[in-house]
Amino acid sequence: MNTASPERRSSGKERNSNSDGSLLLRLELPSNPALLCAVRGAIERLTESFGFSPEECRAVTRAVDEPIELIISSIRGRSSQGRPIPERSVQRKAGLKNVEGLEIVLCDRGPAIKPEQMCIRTLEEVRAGGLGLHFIQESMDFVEYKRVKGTNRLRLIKHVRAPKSSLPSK
Amino acid sequence: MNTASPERRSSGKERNSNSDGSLLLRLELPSNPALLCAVRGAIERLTESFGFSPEECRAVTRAVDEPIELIISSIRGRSSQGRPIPERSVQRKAGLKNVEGLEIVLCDRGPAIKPEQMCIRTLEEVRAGGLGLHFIQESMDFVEYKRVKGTNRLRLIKHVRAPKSSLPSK
Amino acid sequence: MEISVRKIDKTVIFDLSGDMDLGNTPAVRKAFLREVWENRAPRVVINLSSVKYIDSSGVASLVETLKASRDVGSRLILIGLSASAREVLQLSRLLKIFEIYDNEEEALAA
Amino acid sequence: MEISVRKIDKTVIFDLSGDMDLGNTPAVRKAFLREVWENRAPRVVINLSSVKYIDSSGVASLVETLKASRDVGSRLILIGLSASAREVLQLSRLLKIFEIYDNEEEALAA
Ligand SMILES: Nc1ncnc2c1ncn2[C@@H]1O[C@H](COP(=O)(O)OP(=O)(O)O)[C@@H](O)[C@H]1O
Ligand SMILES: Nc1ncnc2c1ncn2[C@@H]1O[C@H](COP(=O)(O)OP(=O)(O)O)[C@@H](O)[C@H]1O
Repeated sequence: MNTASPERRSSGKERNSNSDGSLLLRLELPSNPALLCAVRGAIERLTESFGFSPEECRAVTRAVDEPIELIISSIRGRSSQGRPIPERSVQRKAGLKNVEGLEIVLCDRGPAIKPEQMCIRTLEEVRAGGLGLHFIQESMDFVEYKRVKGTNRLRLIKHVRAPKSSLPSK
Repeated sequence: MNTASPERRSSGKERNSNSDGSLLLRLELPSNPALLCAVRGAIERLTESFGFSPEECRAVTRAVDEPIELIISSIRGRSSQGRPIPERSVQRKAGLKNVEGLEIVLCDRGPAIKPEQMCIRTLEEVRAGGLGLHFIQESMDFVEYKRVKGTNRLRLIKHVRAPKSSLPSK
Repeated sequence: MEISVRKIDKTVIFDLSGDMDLGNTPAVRKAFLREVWENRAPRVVINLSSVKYIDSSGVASLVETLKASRDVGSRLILIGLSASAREVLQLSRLLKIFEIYDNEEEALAA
Repeated sequence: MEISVRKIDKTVIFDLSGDMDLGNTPAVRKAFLREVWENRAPRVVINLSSVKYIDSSGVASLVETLKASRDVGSRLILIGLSASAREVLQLSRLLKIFEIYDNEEEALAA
């Protein structure tokens, strides 16, 4: 789930930023779709406070909600695998990167994602499904997927373009 | 921070319920007031999905927000102590209790709360301050404060009165 | 998410409220499809004015309903789209595929 | 939270938007008190119509502003209270202490 833009992928700063101690908020939840609303509520308000425009707030919220739905579906066996898998937790970290954007890391211990599942379908034909990944790519500036020691890690970054108000320092 | 009602306090079911595995959502955040909005956003939406009335949703949100503010203030030394204390994390757990209510446990590693800080002031005189605890008591059905091994634990419970929709089971 | 169904003349109107997401789209989808297949109303209106959020699974259920309604020869109309719902259909390149009106009045007159 | 100040004749109007909580009440309180003390306008209106949430520290800053305005002999009026803001003032038993109107028109006519 890497972006097409290579200069973003090679940015060392971005690659390490989630371990720089700027953790803002950590959310842990079982793979229950009834909790999606709470995650969206948190992201909606957090993005507002970062000075993102209303459109950007909705876009980031969507880009966080959709992969959690994919994770829940894959863990619950609603995905292509078709078999139920024990439920695991989903974590979300949001770190502030030099007050210029929001970084979100989604971790889950569900099955690894196969490369063929990661391709975005063309939107030419009218059909249901295959939209989640597209929403994520369209909404974020940087998207990266990694499997590390049995954990799927999806990193999402959105830059603040015209900061209206910056997050007060601690 | 115990409720005045003894039958609630002596309810063994309620006392143990936060360890019964029904964890819904865990939030961890540094004591930064800029994150209060995200916590409120999560609680607002979560309470909505529990079928609480709009008034109840706002009341629970207030009852979660206010003690986090007290924790942040006390950790940051804005409280009566007047000296800055290293920032610690605040955690929130929300557990579903037999689909009849919402339990929220707030934990922090800030200084212990002194009993004299826990008294609710009379509201007769018009003055600023001393309202946070009052909001919490007014909004929740059960409020309990404990200091366990260097951690402050505040338990809040709100019962669902007229469930409109119940939380879908996993 | 709450769903209710009304009938005005030969038009079936679904009033939805809440968020349309993975937690409830299976139920919503079922309600839509059953109505379309069983009652074959010539016009089906989905009122989204109280829907704050639609995710990709919600979009998918709307697409499936659209296909079913085409199959039985009925018209599917969406009304009351929020900024968020509009964006999601735009992102999915479906904004021009659906028949969309601002409100019920316009949908019934159309 | 964004704060802006307008003047209509001898009335100073604060337009607030966002949430009033611990993160911003120190700044909001300062803005209110400075205006009251320095300019001593005979009437100060706080427009809360775009404020979704007020916490106890927000209530405290409103109470302090009320006291300051009494000290300098000016009238403090709150307008545009949301359900949540009303509940918070009710809970604090302050709903009857403040002069409250629905909107700016009523406040200016009062
Ligand atoms: N983080 C993830 N965890 C689990 N599965 C994922 C993840 N990201 C993508 N997938 C997989 O990607 C595939 C495509 O997802 P999506 O674009 O939303 O299509 P659909 O709408 O058909 O679910 C799905 O089969 C899903 O299993
Ligand atoms: N969970 C908590 N953590 C830290 N301090 C607390 C907690 N609960 C209550 N307090 C203390 O209780 C006191 C009263 O709080 P409150 O009713 O909000 O009054 P005020 O509005 O003056 O802060 C404060 O001094 C605060 O330090």
